[in-house]
Amino acid sequence: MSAIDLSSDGSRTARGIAFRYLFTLCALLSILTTVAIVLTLLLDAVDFFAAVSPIEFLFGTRWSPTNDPVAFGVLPLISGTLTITVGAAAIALPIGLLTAIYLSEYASSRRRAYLKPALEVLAGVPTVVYGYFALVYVTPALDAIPFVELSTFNALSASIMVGIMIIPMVSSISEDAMSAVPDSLRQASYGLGATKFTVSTSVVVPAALSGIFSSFILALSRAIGETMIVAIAAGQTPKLIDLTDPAGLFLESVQTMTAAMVQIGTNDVVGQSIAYKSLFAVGLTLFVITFAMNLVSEYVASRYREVYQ
Amino acid sequence: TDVLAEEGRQVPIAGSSTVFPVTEAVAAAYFEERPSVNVSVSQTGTGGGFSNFFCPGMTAINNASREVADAELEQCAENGIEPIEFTIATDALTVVVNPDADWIDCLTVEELREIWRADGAQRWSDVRDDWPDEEFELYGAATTSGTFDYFNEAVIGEDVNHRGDYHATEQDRTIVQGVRGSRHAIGYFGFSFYAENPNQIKAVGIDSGDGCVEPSLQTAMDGEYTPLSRPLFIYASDQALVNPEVQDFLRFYIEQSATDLVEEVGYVPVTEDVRDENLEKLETAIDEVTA
Amino acid sequence: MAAETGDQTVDERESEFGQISRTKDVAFRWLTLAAALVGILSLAILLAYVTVDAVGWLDWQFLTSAPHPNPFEAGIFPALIGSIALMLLIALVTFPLGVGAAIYLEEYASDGPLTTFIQINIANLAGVPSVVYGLLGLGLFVSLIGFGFGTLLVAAFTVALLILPIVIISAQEAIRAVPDSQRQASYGMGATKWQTIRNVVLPRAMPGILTGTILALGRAIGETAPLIMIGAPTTVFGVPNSLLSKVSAMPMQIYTWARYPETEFQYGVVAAGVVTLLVVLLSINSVAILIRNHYQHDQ
Amino acid sequence: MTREPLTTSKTESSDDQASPTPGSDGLADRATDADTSTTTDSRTILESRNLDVYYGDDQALQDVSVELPEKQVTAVIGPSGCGKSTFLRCINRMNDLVDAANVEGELLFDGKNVYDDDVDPVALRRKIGMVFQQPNPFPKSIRDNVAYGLKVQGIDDNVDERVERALERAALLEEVEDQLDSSGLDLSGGQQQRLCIARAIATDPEVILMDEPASALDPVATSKIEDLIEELATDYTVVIVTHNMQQAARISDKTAVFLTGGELVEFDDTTKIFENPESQRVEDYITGKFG
Amino acid sequence: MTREPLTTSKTESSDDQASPTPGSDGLADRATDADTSTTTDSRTILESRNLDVYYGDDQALQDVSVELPEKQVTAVIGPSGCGKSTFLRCINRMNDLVDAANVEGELLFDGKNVYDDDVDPVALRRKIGMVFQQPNPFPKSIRDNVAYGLKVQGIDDNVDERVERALERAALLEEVEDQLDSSGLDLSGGQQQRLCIARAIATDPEVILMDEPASALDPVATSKIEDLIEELATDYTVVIVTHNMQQAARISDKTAVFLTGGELVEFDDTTKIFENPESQRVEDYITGKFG
Ligand SMILES: Nc1ncnc2c1ncn2[C@@H]1O[C@H](COP(=O)(O)OP(=O)(O)OP(=O)(O)O)[C@@H](O)[C@H]1O
Ligand SMILES: Nc1ncnc2c1ncn2[C@@H]1O[C@H](COP(=O)(O)OP(=O)(O)OP(=O)(O)O)[C@@H](O)[C@H]1O
Ligand SMILES: [Mg+2]
Ligand SMILES: [Mg+2]
Ligand SMILES: O=P([O-])([O-])[O-]
Repeated sequence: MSAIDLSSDGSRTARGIAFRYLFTLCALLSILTTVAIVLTLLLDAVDFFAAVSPIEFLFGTRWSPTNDPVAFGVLPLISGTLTITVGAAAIALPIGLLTAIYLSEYASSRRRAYLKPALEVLAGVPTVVYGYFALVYVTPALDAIPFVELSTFNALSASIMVGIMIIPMVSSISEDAMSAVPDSLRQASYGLGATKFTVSTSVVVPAALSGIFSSFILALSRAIGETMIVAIAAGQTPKLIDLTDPAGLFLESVQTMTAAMVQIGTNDVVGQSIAYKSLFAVGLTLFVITFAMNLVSEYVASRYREVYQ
Repeated sequence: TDVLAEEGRQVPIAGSSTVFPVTEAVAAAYFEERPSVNVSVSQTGTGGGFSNFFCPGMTAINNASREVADAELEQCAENGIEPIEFTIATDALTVVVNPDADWIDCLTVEELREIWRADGAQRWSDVRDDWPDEEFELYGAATTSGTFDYFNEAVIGEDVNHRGDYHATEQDRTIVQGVRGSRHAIGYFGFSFYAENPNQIKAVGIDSGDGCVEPSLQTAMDGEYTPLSRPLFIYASDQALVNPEVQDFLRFYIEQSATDLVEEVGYVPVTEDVRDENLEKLETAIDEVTA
Repeated sequence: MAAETGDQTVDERESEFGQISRTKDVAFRWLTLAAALVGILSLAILLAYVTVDAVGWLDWQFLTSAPHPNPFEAGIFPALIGSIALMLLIALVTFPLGVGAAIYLEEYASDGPLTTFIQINIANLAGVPSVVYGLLGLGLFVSLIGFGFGTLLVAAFTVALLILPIVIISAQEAIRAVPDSQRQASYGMGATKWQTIRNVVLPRAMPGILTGTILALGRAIGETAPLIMIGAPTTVFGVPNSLLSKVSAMPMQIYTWARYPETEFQYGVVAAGVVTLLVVLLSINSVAILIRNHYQHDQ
Repeated sequence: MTREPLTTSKTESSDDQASPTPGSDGLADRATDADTSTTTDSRTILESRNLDVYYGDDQALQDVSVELPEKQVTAVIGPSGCGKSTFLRCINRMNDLVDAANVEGELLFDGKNVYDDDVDPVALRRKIGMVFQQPNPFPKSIRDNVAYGLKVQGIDDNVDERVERALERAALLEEVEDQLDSSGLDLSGGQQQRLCIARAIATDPEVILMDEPASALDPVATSKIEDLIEELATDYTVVIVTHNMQQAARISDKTAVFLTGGELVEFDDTTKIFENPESQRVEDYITGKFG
Repeated sequence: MTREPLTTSKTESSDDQASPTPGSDGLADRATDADTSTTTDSRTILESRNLDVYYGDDQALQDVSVELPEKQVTAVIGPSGCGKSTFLRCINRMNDLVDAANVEGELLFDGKNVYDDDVDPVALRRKIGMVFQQPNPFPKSIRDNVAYGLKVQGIDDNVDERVERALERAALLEEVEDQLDSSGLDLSGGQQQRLCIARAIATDPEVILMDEPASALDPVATSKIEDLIEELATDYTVVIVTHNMQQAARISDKTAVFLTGGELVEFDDTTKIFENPESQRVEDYITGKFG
């Protein structure tokens, strides 16, 4: 037998195990958080659905949680959310994508070093500030445009602000994807006599497509979940999308799922009424939608990371 | 209630948004004297305040733009809470329109009902033929509010429902913003919100049979402005009265309720007699709970 | 592009190789540059407006007074103190938990389905809307545990959960950036895992962890929706004097004020509040940048 | 040092480890093989005059003057970092894409200095194709890969025909005929490299530059590429950088030897360079004394 | 192939490009130099028995059985990827840190199988120091670097003394005496590597494992490290992996040759291995025929 003692030291081992469990616990907390979110949403949502059938909730066309006759159709809220999201997407997706192209293909590294953090600032401004901007500066400015009859609360300014807020989400993830496109592909294209425009649009963007797509989904998911901008600037009028009047849709007040939650939340926060429970049903809907979108975005992103190792 | 006891040095308040400006002004003045006391005010509407906060024992004081309802008294009693009422101002519930709405200066109570009842008028021209053929943009109080209850009782009546397809909010200031922004809007709320913004929105006179009466502090005080002038209250929880901060704050509040402070906010202050009555009532209640 | 190259015949190359039209190229370049600037410029303009509007309103009186229905007397003091108290609490909660989770994921967890699951879960939590976290706080801390609606403790826990994934992710990045050779050196010396983490990994990762945590706190200080959902009062007077005090925070106060229709509020008091919030946010972020620069120079 | 006959073991060990040496013949044999191909003087198509290239402050090429013959294969050899790639990238101005790169002196293509102000590098590159060290097909179909240059250059007649012809000349058509629409990335390394060659010749350039085109390939694929290069020289001027001296000896007509510091030490017929170089340093390099 | 005398040019070209070859003496001379050091038989301290190592499904070591003598220098040589590092890392169970690694067979340290369940790898590593390819001092002061092992092992008496002694034995003390509190990162590469050696010996282990400790260093620093290693062998058992055959010949008493596939092909006295190896494959490797 060996003269050298290689056995473990009890207190050392115990300490090691203790720390291991401690850190494991910290990591498991994130799973607990998810479970807690799902449970808190579900428990009250179940109460809600005992009183209001899921069919009525999902397909009802009137949302009036507190005013008689009460109605809990979530479609008007989804309409509002869609309106805002579409508006924000119309701004953020093209601008974000073009910005990403500029950063990855055109900007010198020095300029990129300034621009990127400057863009990140857009996502760092508290949303309540954006909401205030929308209500107090943007709406009056837009209203001053001739022939535009804008309500005080309207989807237009809110979606513009949401759009600006999510630009960096599109631009930074898309830029990562574009930077991941190997330089050899660019060289191949330049070598064939392509201009920078052609290289960007026919090689870099197609090759980075899944990353770009993933950034789009993530940004839209953020727009869907955005609360304060719409609560302050988009108003509290639940209504269904009227496809015959698309302009009116944006010029008038709408109510998103998040804004409806804030409305109930500010008035009724600890009640036990159905209106209060509906908060959780809407929250659950919102959670499911955004969670699914985040998952999809992650899946798509992992695919693009694979392509070039 | 256990939680409340632990909290200490807290004066949690919820309830009417009509009363909110008064309470805000009083609390701000109180802060100058006692900055270390944590006075907090939530705007939940009178009814929301009673049923969700006050009767469950989560607040010490409830702002109310109507008297406490029987159902609320019951709920409070279940939790062993007895609300103590103090009148702190008089309000003129005000109907407002956009200043550009040049066709309208006055409404009869009947017309007002027509506008705000379920299945009533949809367009201005439905009310009077020479008014514009445009849809209303309606801003009103949420159902949890005392204003809603009061308006419903005084204008709509028992036979029909208040309409539901309007911009319902607990935040009266939102109504100002909304009405200011649209030529065809109409809304109603406490007088103070009009008084703060007389240039941005237009108050409509009310004709209850004796001709058109403009809402104002004067007409409310004189009792001419009917049926929309009403007293405003705060309710104190007898349980919370054991808390010296709550006692102190209530004394301060009641004393202020007879001063210009209330008028600056846009309501009619109570008379000194009412104030003295209230103070007496408060001391009696305090003696009872601390005895 | 056909038109551009069509006239370029083989003979021409005797002296030249021709010129390819760059109109599209140049236009596209300007378009992308414009896109890159449009967001930043819009924000800059709005910030300029709000700063100008705040002039005359943002003064000592504003910073030291309580809210008031009269715009000339209104102040942000309780909300400012509330925000600071909230931030400290949030930092106390998220820092150990976030770093702990990051250590587990980077140093302990082996690549397996569980780790992947936790990792995806964290990434997803980072994308859950803040209003949903508000509901979590309401359901868990207010209703179930009974910490009271709108209290400092509930607000801190709720927002802490909200930024925890961000803290974890940035701490992971910082820990991952510690070269493996350092760990190897330590293990090779007979250090235990914990000794290696404490003596080698954490000191080296700390600047990154701190930077990430502080930036996340910057996000926390701007959160409003969760506060609304847990029933934070419309307005608070007086400073928080216990963990169960009702909490007010700057964004919450701004939200309240933003709905005051008086011009003096809209273009004065709220502007002052917004500038105050942004200045605090900026200070927080500069601290993060200072820390990062300080350590970058060291290494 | 004395000039020794080159032995197998020495040449093998002087080889870059990454590039395999197919077969086991000695260098000298191959140089002799190469000798049998055309080394007759032909028109100069590319000429550099006192070319200096700097990356920032570092000089990568020093005063390089050389004339490359049309429709022949010129090999560029030299130790790592001696500037071979840099020289190649000067010819079609790919160095323009490197911010730090700075070119001085002249580089004449068909008598015209490509660094003149009126030369459009994009137009230049349409005349001079390029094949890179790592096969870099686009993540598109085989057809689209080959057609890419056509599309970029606005050539839209007979695209399919041109694609097939290019694949044919790149000796790839047979292998991929049935899968023109599958991704270029699904091919093997050697096939990918031939695809890249097909892509480069599809637009019928004058010159084809190749930067170590076979260094990432296995011996079988390498020998296919080598055959192809010799083939291509009937129609194109080929300039090829290689680390593999046997390869240079096998396929090129002329050889340029760069040595560390970016100096062009010797340029001559390949046979001459390998059998009887002028410079001692070149001989040392070729016999594996250093590099 | 016949066994030829090793010529200068051949050995140089068989060298790894990354590791510099100081001086220009032939290999054989050095092997002879090494011959003069102790090759007397001594006690076995480390022994592997049928050691197999897998990374996932790939086998990195195949049935390795070898006995390493105490207080001598054993060199481990072989081509890239043949499992040298893997073998070394088996000895102090650093492979435990690689998830995919899987060790079968026995590795006896002083007669005890270190893969027994009751062996704590942490305790094991305290007996077996390790020095890595890249110098990896901690971003701490020189003193703290050397004291690190003492600290983690809970040795807290005479720390300063121990630190100085270790630095002295690592032939570094003189150079850093005045700057013990400055950062270890401020030292030159060679000094850093000696610092790492000092760190490894400060806790007085039995064995020191070195994985290409000089490959990142310039010739001067390399020769200092080599002197040091020969020095250390008076007190420690040293196992050193090296790519540089001259180095192995210079400093080691025994040499183990691994060949591709993770096979230990030959283990013997260094002089024997370099002058007269049993195996043809070893000879081919040593004469630079491959690898
Ligand atoms: N983009 C660049 N920026 C700065 N320096 C560069 C760049 N490209 C090359 N260099 C430097 O220029 C010199 C010549 O490089 P070049 O790539 O031309 O060598 P090479 O002969 O092709 O080498 P290899 O055989 O390794 O490919 C080298 O010292 C290299 O480090
Ligand atoms: N962590 C790992 N995971 C998977 N495979 C590994 C790992 N480390 C080494 N290998 C593989 O095991 C084999 C032996 O590797 P090892 O590092 O022991 O070789 P080596 O002789 O030290 O090579 P070198 O001289 O390049 O350092 C190689 O094929 C390598 O790819
Ligand atoms: Mg090169
Ligand atoms: Mg190794
Ligand atoms: O907020 P109210 O005054 O209408 O209850």
